Amino acid sequence: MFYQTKLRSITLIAALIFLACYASFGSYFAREIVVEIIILAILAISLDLCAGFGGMVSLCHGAMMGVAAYGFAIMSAKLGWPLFPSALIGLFAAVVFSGLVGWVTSRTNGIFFIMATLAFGQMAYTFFFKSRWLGGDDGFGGISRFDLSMIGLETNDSLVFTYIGLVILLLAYGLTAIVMRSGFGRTLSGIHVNEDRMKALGVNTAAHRAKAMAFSGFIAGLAGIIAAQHTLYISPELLIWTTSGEALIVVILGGLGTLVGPIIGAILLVLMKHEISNYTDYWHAFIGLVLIFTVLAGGRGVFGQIEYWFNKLTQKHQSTTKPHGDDHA
Amino acid sequence: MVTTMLEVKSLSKDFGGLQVIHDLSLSVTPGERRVILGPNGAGKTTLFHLLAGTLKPSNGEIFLDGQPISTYDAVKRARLGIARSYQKNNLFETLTIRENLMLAAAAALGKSTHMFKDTSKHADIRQRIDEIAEQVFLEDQLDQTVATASYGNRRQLEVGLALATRPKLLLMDEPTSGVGPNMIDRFHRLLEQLPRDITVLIIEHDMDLAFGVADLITVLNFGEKVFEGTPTDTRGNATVRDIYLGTGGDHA
Amino acid sequence: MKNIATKLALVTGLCLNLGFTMISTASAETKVGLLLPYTGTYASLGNAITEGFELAIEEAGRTEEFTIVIEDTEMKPPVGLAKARKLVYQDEVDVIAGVVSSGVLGAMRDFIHQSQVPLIVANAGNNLATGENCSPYIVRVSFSNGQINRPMGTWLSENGVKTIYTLAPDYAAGHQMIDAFTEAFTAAGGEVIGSEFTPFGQTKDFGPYLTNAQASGADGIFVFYAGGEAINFVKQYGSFNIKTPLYGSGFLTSPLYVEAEGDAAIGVRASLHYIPTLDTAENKAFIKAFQAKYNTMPSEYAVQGYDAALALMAAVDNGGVDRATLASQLPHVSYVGPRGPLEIDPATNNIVQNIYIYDTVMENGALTQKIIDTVPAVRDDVAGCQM
Amino acid sequence: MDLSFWILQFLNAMQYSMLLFLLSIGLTVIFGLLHFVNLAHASLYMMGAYIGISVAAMTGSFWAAFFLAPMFVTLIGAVLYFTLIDRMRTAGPMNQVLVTFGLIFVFLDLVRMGWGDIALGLDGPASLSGTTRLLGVDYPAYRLFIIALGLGVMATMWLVLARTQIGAMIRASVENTNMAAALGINVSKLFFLVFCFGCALAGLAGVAAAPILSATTTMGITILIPTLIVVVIGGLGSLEGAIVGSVIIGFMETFGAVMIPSFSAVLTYALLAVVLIWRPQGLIPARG
Repeated sequence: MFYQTKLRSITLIAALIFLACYASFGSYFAREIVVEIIILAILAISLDLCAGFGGMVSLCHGAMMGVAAYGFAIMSAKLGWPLFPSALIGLFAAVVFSGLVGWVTSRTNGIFFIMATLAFGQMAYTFFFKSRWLGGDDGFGGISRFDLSMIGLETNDSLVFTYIGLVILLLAYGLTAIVMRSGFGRTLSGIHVNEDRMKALGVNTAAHRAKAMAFSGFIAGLAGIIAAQHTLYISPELLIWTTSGEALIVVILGGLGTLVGPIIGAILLVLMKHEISNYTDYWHAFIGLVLIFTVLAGGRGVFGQIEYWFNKLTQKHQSTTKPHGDDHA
Repeated sequence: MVTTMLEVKSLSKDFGGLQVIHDLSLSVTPGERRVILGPNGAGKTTLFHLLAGTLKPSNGEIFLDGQPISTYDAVKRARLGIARSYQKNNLFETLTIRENLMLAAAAALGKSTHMFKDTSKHADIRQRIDEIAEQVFLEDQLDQTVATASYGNRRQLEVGLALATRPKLLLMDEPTSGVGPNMIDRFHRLLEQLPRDITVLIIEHDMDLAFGVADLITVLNFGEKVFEGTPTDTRGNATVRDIYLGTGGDHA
Repeated sequence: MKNIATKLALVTGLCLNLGFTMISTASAETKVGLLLPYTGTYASLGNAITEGFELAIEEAGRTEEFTIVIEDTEMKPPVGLAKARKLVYQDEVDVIAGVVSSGVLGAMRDFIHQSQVPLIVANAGNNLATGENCSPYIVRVSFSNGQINRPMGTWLSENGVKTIYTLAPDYAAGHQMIDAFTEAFTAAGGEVIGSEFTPFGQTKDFGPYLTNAQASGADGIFVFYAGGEAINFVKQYGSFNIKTPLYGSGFLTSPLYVEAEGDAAIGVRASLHYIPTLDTAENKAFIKAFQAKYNTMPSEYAVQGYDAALALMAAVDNGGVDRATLASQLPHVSYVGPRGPLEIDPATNNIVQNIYIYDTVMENGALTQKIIDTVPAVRDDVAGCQM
Repeated sequence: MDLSFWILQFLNAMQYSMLLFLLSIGLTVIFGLLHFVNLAHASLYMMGAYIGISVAAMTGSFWAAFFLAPMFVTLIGAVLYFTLIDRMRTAGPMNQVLVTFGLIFVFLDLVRMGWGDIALGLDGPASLSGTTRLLGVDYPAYRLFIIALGLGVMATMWLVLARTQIGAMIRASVENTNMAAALGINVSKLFFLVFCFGCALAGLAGVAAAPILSATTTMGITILIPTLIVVVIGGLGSLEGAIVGSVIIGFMETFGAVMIPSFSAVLTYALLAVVLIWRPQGLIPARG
């Protein structure tokens, strides 16, 4: 179950400050990296909500993000709608898509759930890939960023955009944390731990899981809107299952079921990738080895491990949702 | 006016030809404590599955408070007020006892779909947790993780989870299975202190407990009802002695 | 990767540059960003283009004059754009060269146009990039999807092929290639009697499609496939012993893959903008130099990289010293390269070049290309391009 | 579209089904017995193809590659077993998926380092280079060989499982590992043997597919999804399920490509979704 512990609050703030400093004082490319981290972190938070708390390891989170991005881009760039309503429609589309996937997959568990979400995600990917109106695999451009000039913000300035991204990351985290502390979030954890008993307590677990997916779709959708506005361009690449795979690596690397972990994981993965790719084209192998090592080291992830040591040290018995590797296949 | 809380009419269940429950009828009045007795394999737990909705009957009807519920699934029946404690612990193992009760209380109070308010700060949920903890003697163990709690405490929590939903009808499947005499005493007290607006069906092997709390006793054998009567009548009945006490005398 | 050492040296060089010689921007040096995929499906293309590019600079003895910054696009549009921004804002390059996938080009297009940094496209063939979405800052020295295939459509029809069945992967480039072919073929009097697009990246077995194509009774099958799909397609075509002749975009039997295709490639007739067996002095010299440096035959991709560098050097020679002057000089480049006479069409900024129609043949126990016809100076229409 | 057209397409479907079968049977047996979801199975398939190409290049013989490549792959599998698989057996499917997902990346780059980024081909044996007349159509002999190979492996496995002692042990262990151990079966040795056998089949599939499909660095990842779909549709861990699943996917992809090409890209995903909603445990779930 989720608790916003002091350690988590401090880590969250430290991570945000680090990102803000990195973007402000680093080179131009540092901002690009920070935005990449923000997008990946929000997507990973959304996945952590499903996988870490609900036990639903989804491979369609990229698709959830992509549906929002496409929804936003289609409404604004193709149909000429104003930006904010377009973004809302994008988010709404992601919520509907994720809710539907959640609803039809709610009876499946473990590897079957993974495969079912893979199937729906890939169907969405194929849809956009084949859509010639939307440029197929080449995607389309002409997307603009929110006009915030009335509050004095120039979103086309990369630093301003990065700061806005950080604010949205904080909002995504805050919203997810609040929901995970609510009756809804705790019940989701309960379903993960013992679905049968939850049913016996009168909870419609299938509907609950579907709602959790829909909410997760909303958070993933935020990442999608930022991604579309960041590149001002959109292509089906966003939806492909490996995007979800990458988000999963981030969650595992940072710490499953911690919400802060995904942010740490995203920072580590993106920085690692950029550092290593400066020296070798074979950074995939490195990421693979890091993933293997993380799992072999106990699967708690970097933040999860720190939290584990911290809790041991302080001897304060705080119930934290530890990684559950025991989903029934 | 409804005079029965639970009405079961010619209920049958077979698994691929094997009759587990056969033409069983029951009538339980509101507030009654009904004990179900029977040797292993008599179909007691299956009966609970049928009542709770985790199994579908092959035949027959079930009414709760006058309402036909046979077609409802477990979730819907739970919402109508049927709660169940399990013979084998079926708890939220990785969570604390408080969290377990919190989940049950949130579900019962309709708060499990609330998306924004922190459940641990809900006054009525906290009140419910405290009440139940007191009822099942777990006030001091609330922050212990279930996985590390003692077996007895887990049995208490098993009942606590069911009670936390404030059911109309409580199905208790061998609440004392595997616990020592001290603990049985506790359960005895617990049952006696339960408010009378809860109707209770208990499967119980401890005869002192069973006879002590029961208003009426129903005896099952091979899925059929073979006897029904007061504890005194049951004690004196030869058939019951034969089929139950004769074979199952070495009760836990 | 063979040139990993070079890259490492470059990267370290770059770091030093950034650290200690930030003032060097005013010197005569030209800083060029090479934006290519070095990981993922198109890594081999990225490497080939880099090899060609570096060879041209070395050959000209102008390594001192050009600082090369290498960035990996991973074949992902967002990554490509991010790296392009980095090259422009952080490395402050004067010009960018590269871009393999049309998706990456599409993602970069608006940014390039707005930031007014010249881009020399060394592969991505999307028609729109020198058509509807053209830009004075985007010059293409590789090819356009239409350019490669239109000549083949006309040529086939003129050479007695009346009906054709087409196959291509179901993605944007596949559609552009086939559309261009169909248009030209139909205009010349031919008829496309069947057409299929195969799921891109998923299709492993072309048997069902080949059987379909054969059953259509067409005079020929025209296809566009590249990379691994090209190998699979040609080999499977061969194994089915299909009598209907196979024609295609030259990527189908590119020298890069023809060895893996084996005997099945013999007799496949295709059109391409560069053939290694071109009998010109420029090409022979190029091949000799390429083989000396890399110990392998150059592919059309290597030539595209080579020409990107030649075009850049020509623009510098004509007075290009910074972003603006390079951008204005690049569209006026013309020279004779390994693939023949080249010029940039200032109306579209796409290359004007010969398209070669060739057979793959077995000679002295090795597969090689035999040119059967040359369609000179193929120029794209100004399809909606307004500079 | 005459009869011979459909016969050709039927053979195409068979050929693809058998290739999927060779891959999925190894994956499913490993799952059925070890309860291990080995995503790296697809990487072993890729290793089979690349090693096969190298062996053929060195020896000049396809058959040498055909026999040696599976052995090398088995060796790789054995190393994996002792370094990772064995210790991950009780770690839960989630961790297994993650570790073997990591392995995919490692193998991807190993292949890029060893063989480069350019797609490679492997020539089939000269004796199977032409076409053979069968059921009134000319069909590539090598493809017939793949069909025969698949059917042969299927029949052999059937016989071994039904008739031999080791087959009985495997069946017993699949149904109930604890019971098997109680009966005195050396379960861990059996696990290792079965794992090696699964790896050998993956290598065999790789080298057998190489003459039809080229070897690329992404071949492992692209075959992984269809293989997983076969196994999940059939029922994880179920031998019959793997057979049924490969035949369904093989035929559906082939005839989908012929009859409704514009949907063929999503056909398998749609089928997977439908099966998982309708029968979440697959069509023929394993007992065990």
